[in-house]
Amino acid sequence: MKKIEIITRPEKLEEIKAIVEKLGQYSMTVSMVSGCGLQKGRKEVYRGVEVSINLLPKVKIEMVVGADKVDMIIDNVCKVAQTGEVGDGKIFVYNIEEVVRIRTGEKGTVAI
Amino acid sequence: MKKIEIITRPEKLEEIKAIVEKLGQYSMTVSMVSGCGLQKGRKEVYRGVEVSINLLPKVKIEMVVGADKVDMIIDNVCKVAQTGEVGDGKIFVYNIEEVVRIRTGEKGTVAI
Amino acid sequence: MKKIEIITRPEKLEEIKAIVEKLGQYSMTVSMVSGCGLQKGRKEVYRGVEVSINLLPKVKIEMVVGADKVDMIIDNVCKVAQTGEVGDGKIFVYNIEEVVRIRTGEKGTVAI
Amino acid sequence: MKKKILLLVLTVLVFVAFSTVAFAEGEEATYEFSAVDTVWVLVAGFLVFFMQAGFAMVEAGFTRAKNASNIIMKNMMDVAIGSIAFWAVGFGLMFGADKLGLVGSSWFFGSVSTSSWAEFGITIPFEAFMLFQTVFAATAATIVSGAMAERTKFSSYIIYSFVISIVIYPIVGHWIWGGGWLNGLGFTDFAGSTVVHSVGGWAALVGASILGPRIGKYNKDGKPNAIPGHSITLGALGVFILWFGWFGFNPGSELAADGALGLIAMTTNLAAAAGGVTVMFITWVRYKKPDVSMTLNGVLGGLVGITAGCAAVDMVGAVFIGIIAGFFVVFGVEFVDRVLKVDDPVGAVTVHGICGAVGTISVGLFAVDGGLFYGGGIELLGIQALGVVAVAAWTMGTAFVLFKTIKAVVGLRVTKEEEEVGLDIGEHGTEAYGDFQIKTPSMFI
Amino acid sequence: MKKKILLLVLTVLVFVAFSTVAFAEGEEATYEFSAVDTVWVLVAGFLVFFMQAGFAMVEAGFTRAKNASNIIMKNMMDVAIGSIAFWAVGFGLMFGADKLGLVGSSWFFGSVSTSSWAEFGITIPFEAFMLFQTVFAATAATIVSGAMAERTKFSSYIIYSFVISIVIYPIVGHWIWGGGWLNGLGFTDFAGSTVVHSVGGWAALVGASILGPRIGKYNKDGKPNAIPGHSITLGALGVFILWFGWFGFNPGSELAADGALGLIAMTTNLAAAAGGVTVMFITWVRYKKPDVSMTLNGVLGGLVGITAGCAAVDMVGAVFIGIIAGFFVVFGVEFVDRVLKVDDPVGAVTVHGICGAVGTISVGLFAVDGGLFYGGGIELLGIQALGVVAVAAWTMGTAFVLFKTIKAVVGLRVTKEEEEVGLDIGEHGTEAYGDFQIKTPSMFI
Amino acid sequence: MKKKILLLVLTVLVFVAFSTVAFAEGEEATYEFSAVDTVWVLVAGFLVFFMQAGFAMVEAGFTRAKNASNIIMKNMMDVAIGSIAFWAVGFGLMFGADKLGLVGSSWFFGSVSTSSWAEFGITIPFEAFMLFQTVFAATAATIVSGAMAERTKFSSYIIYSFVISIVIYPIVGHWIWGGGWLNGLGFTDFAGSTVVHSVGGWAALVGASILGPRIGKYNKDGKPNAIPGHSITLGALGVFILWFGWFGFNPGSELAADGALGLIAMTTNLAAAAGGVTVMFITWVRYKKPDVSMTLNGVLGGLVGITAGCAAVDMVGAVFIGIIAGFFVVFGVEFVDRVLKVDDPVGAVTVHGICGAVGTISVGLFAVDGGLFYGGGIELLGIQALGVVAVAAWTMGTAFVLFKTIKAVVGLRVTKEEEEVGLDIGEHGTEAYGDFQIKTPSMFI
Ligand SMILES: Nc1ncnc2c1ncn2[C@@H]1O[C@H](COP(=O)(O)OP(=O)(O)O)[C@@H](O)[C@H]1O
Ligand SMILES: Nc1ncnc2c1ncn2[C@@H]1O[C@H](COP(=O)(O)OP(=O)(O)O)[C@@H](O)[C@H]1O
Ligand SMILES: Nc1ncnc2c1ncn2[C@@H]1O[C@H](COP(=O)(O)OP(=O)(O)O)[C@@H](O)[C@H]1O
Repeated sequence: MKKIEIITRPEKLEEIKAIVEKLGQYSMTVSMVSGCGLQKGRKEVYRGVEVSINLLPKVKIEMVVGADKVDMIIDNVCKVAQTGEVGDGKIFVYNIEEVVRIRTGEKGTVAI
Repeated sequence: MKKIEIITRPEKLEEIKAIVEKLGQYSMTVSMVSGCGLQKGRKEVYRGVEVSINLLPKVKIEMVVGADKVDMIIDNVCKVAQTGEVGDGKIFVYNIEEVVRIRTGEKGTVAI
Repeated sequence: MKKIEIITRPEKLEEIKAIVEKLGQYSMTVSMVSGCGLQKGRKEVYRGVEVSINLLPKVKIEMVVGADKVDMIIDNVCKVAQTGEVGDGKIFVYNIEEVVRIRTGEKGTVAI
Repeated sequence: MKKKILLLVLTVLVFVAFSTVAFAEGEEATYEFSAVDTVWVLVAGFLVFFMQAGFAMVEAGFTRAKNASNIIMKNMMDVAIGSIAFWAVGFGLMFGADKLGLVGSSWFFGSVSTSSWAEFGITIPFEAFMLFQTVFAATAATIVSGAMAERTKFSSYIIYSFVISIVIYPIVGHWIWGGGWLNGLGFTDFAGSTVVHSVGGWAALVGASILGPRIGKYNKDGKPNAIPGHSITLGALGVFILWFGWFGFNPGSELAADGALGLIAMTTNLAAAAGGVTVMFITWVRYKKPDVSMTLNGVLGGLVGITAGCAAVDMVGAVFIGIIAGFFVVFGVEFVDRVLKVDDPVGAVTVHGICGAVGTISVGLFAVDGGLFYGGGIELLGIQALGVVAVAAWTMGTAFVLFKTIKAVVGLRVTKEEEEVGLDIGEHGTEAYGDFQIKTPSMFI
Repeated sequence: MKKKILLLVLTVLVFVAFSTVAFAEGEEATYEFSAVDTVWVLVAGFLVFFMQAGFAMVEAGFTRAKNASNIIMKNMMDVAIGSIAFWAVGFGLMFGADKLGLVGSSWFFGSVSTSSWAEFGITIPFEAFMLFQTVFAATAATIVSGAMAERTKFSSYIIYSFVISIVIYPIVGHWIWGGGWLNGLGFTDFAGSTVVHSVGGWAALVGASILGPRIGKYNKDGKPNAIPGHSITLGALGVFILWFGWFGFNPGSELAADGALGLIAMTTNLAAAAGGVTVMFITWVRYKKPDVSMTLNGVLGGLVGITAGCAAVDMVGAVFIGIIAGFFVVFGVEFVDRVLKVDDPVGAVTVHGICGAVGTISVGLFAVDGGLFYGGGIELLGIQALGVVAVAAWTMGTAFVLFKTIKAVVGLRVTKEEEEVGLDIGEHGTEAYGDFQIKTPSMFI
Repeated sequence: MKKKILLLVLTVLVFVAFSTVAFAEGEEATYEFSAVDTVWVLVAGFLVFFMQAGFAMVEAGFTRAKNASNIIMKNMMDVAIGSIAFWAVGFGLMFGADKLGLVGSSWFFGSVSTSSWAEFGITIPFEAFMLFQTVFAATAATIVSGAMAERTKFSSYIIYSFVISIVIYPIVGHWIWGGGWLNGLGFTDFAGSTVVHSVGGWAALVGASILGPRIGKYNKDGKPNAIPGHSITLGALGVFILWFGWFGFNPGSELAADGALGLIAMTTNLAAAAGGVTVMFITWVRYKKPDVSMTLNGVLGGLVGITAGCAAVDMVGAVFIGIIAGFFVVFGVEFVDRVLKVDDPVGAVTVHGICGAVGTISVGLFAVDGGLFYGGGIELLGIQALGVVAVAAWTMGTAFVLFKTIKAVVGLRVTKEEEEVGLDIGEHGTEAYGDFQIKTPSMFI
């Protein structure tokens, strides 16, 4: 079992959600984060003083899936999330040792 | 060392906190997330337009613990967090390769 | 590839950001979390009723880096984030199995 | 069901409407008109109207984000329903032709005949007086929403709000301001510490105790927990608005632009200030740090306290009344919270009920003319106490019957699930702050 | 470019300034002065000014956090630019010497000669009247910002705001209040359901439809999505402020402190209340839960509706007008959203345009003197309808030309990227709520 | 310690209370009473009172969420403590019997004898005048809280607030409005550009510079960083409230309902508008995007600027004064921030101090009667400049002694830890926005 963690532009959330649902993946956990990377933020002027905004809003989407589905999901997500500009973000994959569904107590792959 | 990540209903946070403290686990990191899964959200009407709320508020609780305590904690958390309705959430377990306590620089199990 | 997850005092974020940039690490993802540990919170009085604040605001900084850089980064972060008081927080290290840069589709170490 | 109610309401309106139109026609104005008095009373009435915004902000700010739309909606409906109900019936029960010193019996649906208005003997058009009285009625109604916040069913609240505006408040009003029995005894409540605020406060007490505390307010051992509000800035804005509006509430109650207005404005302002300063110092000593939301309550307590006597006491007396109200605010809130164990999220029972009573009685002590401390003996004091008790009894009695009936018939409280997720979603299918990340309560308690 | 505009504006100002100073000097006041009327009109004008705060809060509250600074800035500029433009030119076009019943032609830059003012025949100084009219003009201007919120370029909005204050509104104003042709026909719009609100509402309709909907508002199949506002509490505060301010808007339009003020205040209040209550019940039946933001619109609809007839109808009529406005609010919002497919984030077209028209026509039905239901026949009704149509045609026509021109010359809409990230950052390089964690919209839809 | 202070305060109050009651009795009113003047001054006073809500919202909105409760509390205490202090002592120092043109010496604790009031020669009750003056005093006091926000100890602030209301402000007031020496010279400050705003602004400058900048405001190389406020919507609401309240501040200062009111209201409005528009254009050109919070300051700058001359200049002059104030706002804020390196989070020094001085001097240029540009020569200009300098010297001198003393005795600034975690938790043990997820500042800088 693997966790796919997608960090990308907030406005892409809905499209990503739609595409993974088509792939049969309905479960996910979403949170707002701030990030920096190659994308360097902007400079703005506030009351005459320059401000550099170097952490930009990003959305983090976490999905725990069976190991076999990882590549397919990654490929599809890349497709919709790609704009080609810096700031598109990253996908990280972790190993998950155990999954428990709280409602039933089921463990392992069935619990995903 | 393992990380237990619990994603569940926000109103269960306090009970979970209480039960793991009884088990001697005092440390945790908590954040608010939004999630979807089998629980499909609600439909509401806003100014005459239907809105489907499909990401619901959840709380994410992260605890890094010694490998030996994982099962005990999971069992107890399941007990208090279970309502039997969809939306109870999941517990994920990850392997942690290293833990450092910033205050002292200690590493490994003692640092948990 | 490893993920370094730092949970520490919010006011240390900027110093940590500065030091890892010196080490050539420009990418990170930041979020606000609440935590408890050895640091036990405060007691306040609100309208005559005692309130114990037992989850305190912390910042979580996530960086995915090549395995070789982990120690160096940890050491340096500890240096700036240490106050010696309880509440300094923890650093956790995870293994990351795959990294994808969404913009280009690149995978693995080059994508970090 | 709801469709039928709607139809019914409309039919009744149509019916009465046309029957009253007849009344209102064909007469000539004969009361003595003063332009400056009319301007004064109207402007004061507008300020009192604006207090509704203050109540809405205080009550929303002092409760949680997940219930903010609901409390706003309750406040809005207090004015809207109250305005119509009071115009239709309440005004007549309050100021119409007296029956046995207990209730008025004419002037419904705005049908005030010119001759009867001329007899009333004030120098402004009856509609201007009606507007002024309408906004007072809405104030009495809206006090309760704060005490019953975060757990009351919306439909039940609507019923309550209708009943208090249409009958509970107007009858007290008649006793004291409409020529009723307390009026006859010489009871002094210039601008409504008792008529308006205590009525609201006692109804709030009864409502909140029948309703029970919010989930999580009391531990199993009865120890109260703090449930902080979601926006101190909005709460404070509300208090500033209320203080501002009180300059209409008190000086406006003179109903004429005469030489007394300045004194009334000064006593009002000094009592508010003294109430706030007193509470700030008490909480500083008692809780180690000056408590913000309690200090805001202190200002309101001072204002409620001076309302009865604002025209009867001097400026020094006003400062003392403010100080006294300040003490009652702090210990009143603790008393309600810990001894009565009634969960009153915004302190409405203390601020309006207790400080209203204390302020009314203080007139018996501080009135320049008749007050005990000014050599006036205890007669006035006795009458004031009698009035306070009578109004408390009437209000608590009727409110008890009202809330018990509502509880039995439609239920008073939302479900546990709805309370947890918040009344905004439960009752209105909406969120007050859709764009903001809300924390779960346990994250800060 | 911008520097040049700045210079140009300054030069023009300087030039006209000194040419008008000459005018304003050397004459003696000869109009009949009434202190109480002056106090009344000024206080009413201040209340109307304060409505700007109400509009700002409603519009900001009902839209998203990422555009809050921008909408605030637009509202602020409506008053600021409008005040100067109306003083300089608009006031003269509206009230200056009549040309052919179409437009005024004197009194620019405050150059009102004492003798011409004396002829105007009211009992307050011309500057007091000018202040009162200025805040009305600003109201008409500010209505549009809500409908065009969250996607309009700031620079284009500034141009629009300038043009409506300086010419579109004043000309309608001249027709109806300045001695123009509709005035001559007996068209009744006491405080501006048509003059102020419909003008704003129709301009909003044209602007919003030329501009197109916000990204994400309509699905490919044309189904509308809900885009909830970011702060119901601020939105509700805005409605309370507007209701409060309307007590200046309507009773103030009497322009004198006479016996009619009380009735006007009461009709205003009852219609607002009835509008709110009606919408609450309709949405409860129709959408299962009482809708908060729509109910707030209902109050405003009632207020807009009564504005034309507040002095001409009785209290019963006011309740009916409020109820009618309530129905039009609900079905109007749905109509604009679903049938016209015009994206109006705050409901401005419905509240101001539709309810303004409905209220104006209602005068023909409910006017005690001349209304159809009161035996007055259909003549007044016809005149009212004619006025509504004429003003709609003029406003939509000029607004169409204006917005199309702006679109062609400087562009009307921000880029897709800017709209997504928010106009606060895009247009002003700032965030309204820097300290708060903002959710991405998709997290709650 | 604190208990003792409390006791002491109470004792003093009781003592003086009863000594003054005696004074106030047994006399007959003999001043000439005008109902309409009284209504006017009171309503104006209420509007000025409401400006406190405006200050609270501006100051809270322009600073960070973690200090919002604290700033609210400071604003509330400015009014509360100020009201009592000014009634007790300040009013007497300001308007009591003159000593050497420097200070008043009677009328303490409201003990204004009827005969001395009749001599004062205005047509309203002394309490109405006192209320009007009280809210002015509170305005002067509250200006400072914004400049010293986010780092000042609460207890120290309370002491400051008490001292400015009880002595620093009243003495300036006596010089200019109470029959003192500047009054005698013909110095013109109609509504208080200098008396109220400059006093606040200069005290703010001294306070903020003794206090030092907030942590993180300046880099080691002295480069300033921006620390954005937490709620532009509340800040803007505050500005709208202040603009609204200014219609009481300026026209109310006429102290009678005469024919000048209209002009004063118009000049006030035009200067505000011109200030806002000017700053919008300047920031647009200078910083590429129109700056929201600076534009809001621009409106306030225009208002402060016109306050001295609102009754002495014509409408064209008012527009120019607004434009001039706009320029001073932008460059003043930059000057204070970069050259003086004084950290003034809300721009209070610039808006109240600098624009107050500029506005006062502008009277010497634009006064229709005596202004340089209107052929009046430089005499008035010289007197205006002298007054500005004298008041600045007095205020800065006394404020310097005051703040240095407070710093030495109780300390002026909170600890580094407390400043980082926020004054809400540090000083009051509370959070202003308990339900919202707050970001750490570094997440957006
Ligand atoms: N190595 C990393 N560790 C943690 N987060 C990262 C890392 N690299 C990128 N991110 C996250 O992804 C976001 C986008 O990264 P960026 O480098 O701008 O994207 P791109 O590679 O498409 O140019 C960042 O804001 C950050 O939140
Ligand atoms: N595979 C998954 N990956 C990530 N998050 C998940 C996954 N499954 C569930 N979740 C999280 O758990 C929450 C509850 O899931 P749900 O399926 O409704 O619970 P249950 O299994 O009890 O019915 C979701 O809202 C989501 O945040
Ligand atoms: N075992 C753990 N699992 C998850 N989070 C932890 C753990 N230990 C500490 N933390 C996080 O680190 C923060 C600081 O921990 P604390 O024990 O107070 O620090 P210190 O070890 O320096 O005294 C906590 O608030 C919590 O968010």
